[in-house]
Amino acid sequence: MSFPILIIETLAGGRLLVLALVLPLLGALLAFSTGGRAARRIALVTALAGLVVAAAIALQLTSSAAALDYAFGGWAPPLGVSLRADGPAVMMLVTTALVIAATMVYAGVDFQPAAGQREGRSGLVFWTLLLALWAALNAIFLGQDLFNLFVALEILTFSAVPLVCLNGRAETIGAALRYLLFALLGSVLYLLGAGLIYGAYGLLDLGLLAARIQADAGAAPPALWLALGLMTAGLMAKTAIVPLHLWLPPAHSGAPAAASAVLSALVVKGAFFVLLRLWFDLVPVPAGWLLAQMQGALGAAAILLGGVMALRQTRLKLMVAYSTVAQIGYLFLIFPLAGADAAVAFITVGVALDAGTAALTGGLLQIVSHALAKAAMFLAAGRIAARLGHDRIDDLGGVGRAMPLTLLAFGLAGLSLMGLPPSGGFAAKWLLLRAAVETGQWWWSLAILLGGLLTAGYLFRVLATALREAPDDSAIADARAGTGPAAPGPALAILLLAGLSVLLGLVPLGYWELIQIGRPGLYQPLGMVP
Amino acid sequence: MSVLDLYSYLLIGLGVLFFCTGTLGLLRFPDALSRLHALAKADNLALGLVVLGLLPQASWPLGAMKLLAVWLFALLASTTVGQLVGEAIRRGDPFR
Amino acid sequence: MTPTLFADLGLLIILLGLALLITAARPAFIAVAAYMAYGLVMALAWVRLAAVDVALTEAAIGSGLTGLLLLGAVAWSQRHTQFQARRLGLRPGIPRRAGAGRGLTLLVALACGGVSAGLAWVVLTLPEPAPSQVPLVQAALPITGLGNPVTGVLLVFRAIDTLLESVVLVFALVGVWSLASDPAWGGRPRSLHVVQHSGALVLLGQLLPPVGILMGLYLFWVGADAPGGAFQGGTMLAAMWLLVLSAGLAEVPAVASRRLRLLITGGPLLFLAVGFSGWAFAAGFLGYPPAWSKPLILAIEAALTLSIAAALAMLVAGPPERPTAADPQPDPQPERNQQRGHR
Amino acid sequence: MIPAATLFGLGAALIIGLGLFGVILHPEPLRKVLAFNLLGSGVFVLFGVVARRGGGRLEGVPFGDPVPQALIITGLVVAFAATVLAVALVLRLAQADWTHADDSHRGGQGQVPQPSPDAAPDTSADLSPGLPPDQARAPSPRAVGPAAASRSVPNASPPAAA
Repeated sequence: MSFPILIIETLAGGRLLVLALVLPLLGALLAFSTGGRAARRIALVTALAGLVVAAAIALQLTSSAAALDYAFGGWAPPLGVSLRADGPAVMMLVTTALVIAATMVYAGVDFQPAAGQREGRSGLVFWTLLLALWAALNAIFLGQDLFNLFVALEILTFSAVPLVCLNGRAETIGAALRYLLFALLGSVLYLLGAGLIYGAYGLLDLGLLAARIQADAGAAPPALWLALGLMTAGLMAKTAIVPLHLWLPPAHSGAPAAASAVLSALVVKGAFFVLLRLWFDLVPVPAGWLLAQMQGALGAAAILLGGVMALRQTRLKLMVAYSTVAQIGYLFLIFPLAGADAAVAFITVGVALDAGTAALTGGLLQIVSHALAKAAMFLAAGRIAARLGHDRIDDLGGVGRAMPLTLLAFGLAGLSLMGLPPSGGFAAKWLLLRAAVETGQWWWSLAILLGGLLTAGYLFRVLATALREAPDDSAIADARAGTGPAAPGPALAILLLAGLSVLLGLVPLGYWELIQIGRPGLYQPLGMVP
Repeated sequence: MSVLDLYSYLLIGLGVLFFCTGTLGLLRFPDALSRLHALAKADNLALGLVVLGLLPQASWPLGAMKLLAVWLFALLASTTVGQLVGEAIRRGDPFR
Repeated sequence: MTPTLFADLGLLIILLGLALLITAARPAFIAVAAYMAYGLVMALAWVRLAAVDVALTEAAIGSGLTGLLLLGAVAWSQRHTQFQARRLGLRPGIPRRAGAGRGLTLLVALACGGVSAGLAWVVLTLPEPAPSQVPLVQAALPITGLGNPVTGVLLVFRAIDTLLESVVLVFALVGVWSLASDPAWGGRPRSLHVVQHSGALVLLGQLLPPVGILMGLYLFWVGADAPGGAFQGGTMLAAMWLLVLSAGLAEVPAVASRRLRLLITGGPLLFLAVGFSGWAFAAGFLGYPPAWSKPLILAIEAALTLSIAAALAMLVAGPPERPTAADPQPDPQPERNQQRGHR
Repeated sequence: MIPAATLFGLGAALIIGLGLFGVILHPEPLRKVLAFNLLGSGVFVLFGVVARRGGGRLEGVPFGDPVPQALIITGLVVAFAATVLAVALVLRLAQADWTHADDSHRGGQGQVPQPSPDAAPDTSADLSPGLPPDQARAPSPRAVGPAAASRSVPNASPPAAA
């Protein structure tokens, strides 16, 4: 086995990848060291720069139709560490930048220090760790090295956990501790797997490993299978798939709304994305058929259990958190569906798809649309709670009158979660459904449909209550009387996220060919039907 | 086996013997203060013997000086820790 | 059986025994003490595995700092529980939590045993000859001007991991600080100086730091060519600082201190700056121009050593608890008085 | 004959199993953290075994593959950071459990203020449905009144490293 040691730096597009990773990191370090009111300004500037970088990467990718690569310091893998932006990675980069920027607009002056104070605790922590979290997510989406991904996952954990208990109440601290223990267990299992893979192959780079594994197909060493099993278990704990979901609802509902939005929309997806990389880039899914079926079963269980639990909640934020448990379930259907016989093809809205591609595309669309919708929903719930002073679902009467924009955003986001046309959630679930039907695995379609009904159930309950008139003695009457014209920024940010999650469904399906960029070999490319 | 090797074996063996004595004291003495006593006295002596035994085997002068420094620091540390534990016992801290 | 294998087996049996004690010992204090001993024995095991750099890190961080931290935590929670229980007139003593049921215990034990068995099987079936990157590192190391291959991997080939790792410490510190109460924000962490008049500790705090600091700097300096480096040296410096703090010879800095924060972020920031300069002068981000690589690496390591030392010490010191306004008085100790009164 | 590296590898497998057991089942959070460290240490030893196997001997002196060794050093530092954060949370939780009445407006406005009078007796109930009994909760001293609790805050400064 011989590898080149040094490679020449690739085109300028590669430098953008470094910027996507390093800019938020730099922002976080600067926000921490300057502190005070400057922390927020630094975060906003970084968000702007980050949005530009993400957009530039997306442009570069679509114009060149090839993945972007970058090797740090010119050291070629396996000795060095490299980054790679393929279609899915770029989708995640752009989504993350959007959600984080909108969250920053929403958070606005919430975390500013009190008058006469140079610096407040929650402000410094929030702005610093939000940037840290962003850097970690970008590192995960772009990472090509198993150990580099481990470090990124750890940064993600360390920045997400303190956000959970930002308000310092006992129950949120308990939730944060539980979250940390689950996440740490997940990381350590992942690291163990990475070590076994290095022991078997002497490599950590995903691309090189994939080539090796496919080269000696059928003769994979036991180390690989044990490693994949351990890593999958660890990442599933971090993704909060049933039955490892217990940490999620208290953590996501206890955090301040701005943090909840990011945690639910993005952080769990970070771990899931690594899972996708393992099963789609490292080993082709059909190799682990039984495991894929089991993952699908957990996904279906999550859809149903999460839906039922959400239906039973009396608190809005807790309901939204359980809805995350359910929506993550859909993601795990990718494994059995994309792993099925890839030769099955069908034609839909002008595009010929094989079932595997349809499932993968549907899954990635689900990630993006859920990220946008769930962020919008948590932020809307946060605004409602802040205005009312509580978030009891039964006492939401009058919200529709008092905060129409916020409720509209909540409803639009709900559309996407339920999977009603024309939302992005609809496109995602429809593709999954078609893949299930076409590959003869009808039982998964049952879970998808039932899940949609449950989602409709708990969301209509909220909307129906909110549209009722408020009783005179309720908090809403006081709230309506007491508040002046609020700044439009937060409401618009929420509406933007919710609107995007719906508009996603109107993008022609052919455009999602983007997802296939930089992913040669594993799947047949999409073909346009004239 | 040269005379120096024999000397090393002898001193290190003696050191190990003292280590064992100290541990025996730690396990069998009735109260914390006497256990501390057994450890502090016997172990420091044992470590000293082992270091003396290793001196002819070490490179001269750097290795030998490092060995002596190790002993010196271990003495310093165990003395301080002995004092601190003793004080804690007298104060009645929860650790006993 | 060769003598060395016999020694390895002995080492392993001690390690396993301590691991059992860590998991099964009832009093938390014994478990932590066993963990510290485990760390020291593990350092020996690292030497046996021909990983001296790791041995140094294990002894310093794995056993030393982690042990210190856990020991402090156990001491505090026992004292705290007893104190609160007495104050409320409850029976003193630590309430035992209900463990898991027998069925669940058995299930988990079986699963863990399965993992162990699977790992053992994998260890026995790892490919022979073992794949490794030794030839690559040997070929590339001369370009870096370094003599220690581990430092080469940490600061040149996988520099991005090391950069992220140094940043991890900063974010973990933000996380720990975030647990402060709002009024205490900007203030100082609890004083580490708990033992009121201990001449021995003060003497140690005066005698040891000069030597310890010298050793810390030596560890960093020698890291380029021999076992050692920023993490080992930084931990040594942190330990010395913590010693001085707990002897009461210096005051813990306030978390609002700009100087402290710059000290903590200085290493990663310099690392980033050098990384960017790679675009202009070298093969790319985090690359070094060949002629300059060793001095640049040493500069980064120097800054990292200081940053790591500050971050580690502040991590052990914990979240801020004392507003700076109430600074001059020493920490009130009503808790201890209370205990005395009850005895 | 078993080479030393394999011997340590088998030991690491056992240590990992023990650590895993402790992390999952130990009822006390501090002990979970301790078990997590044990588990991590087992994982690092496995990396060390891989490194040793990939190394060799140079002029009689054994050496290992420097790549996994560097990864262990990074991993040790990251594990330490994780331990510190976990310990800080455990201590803060123990403190907060005795003073849980003291939860006025901290943090940003995004939070949901709890209607404390009715929720105070057992705030965990509505937040953690279906949690197994072994979840990390310190003893809940229901008898603590707000007045008594707030008094205890300054006294309760966490630990000093011994």
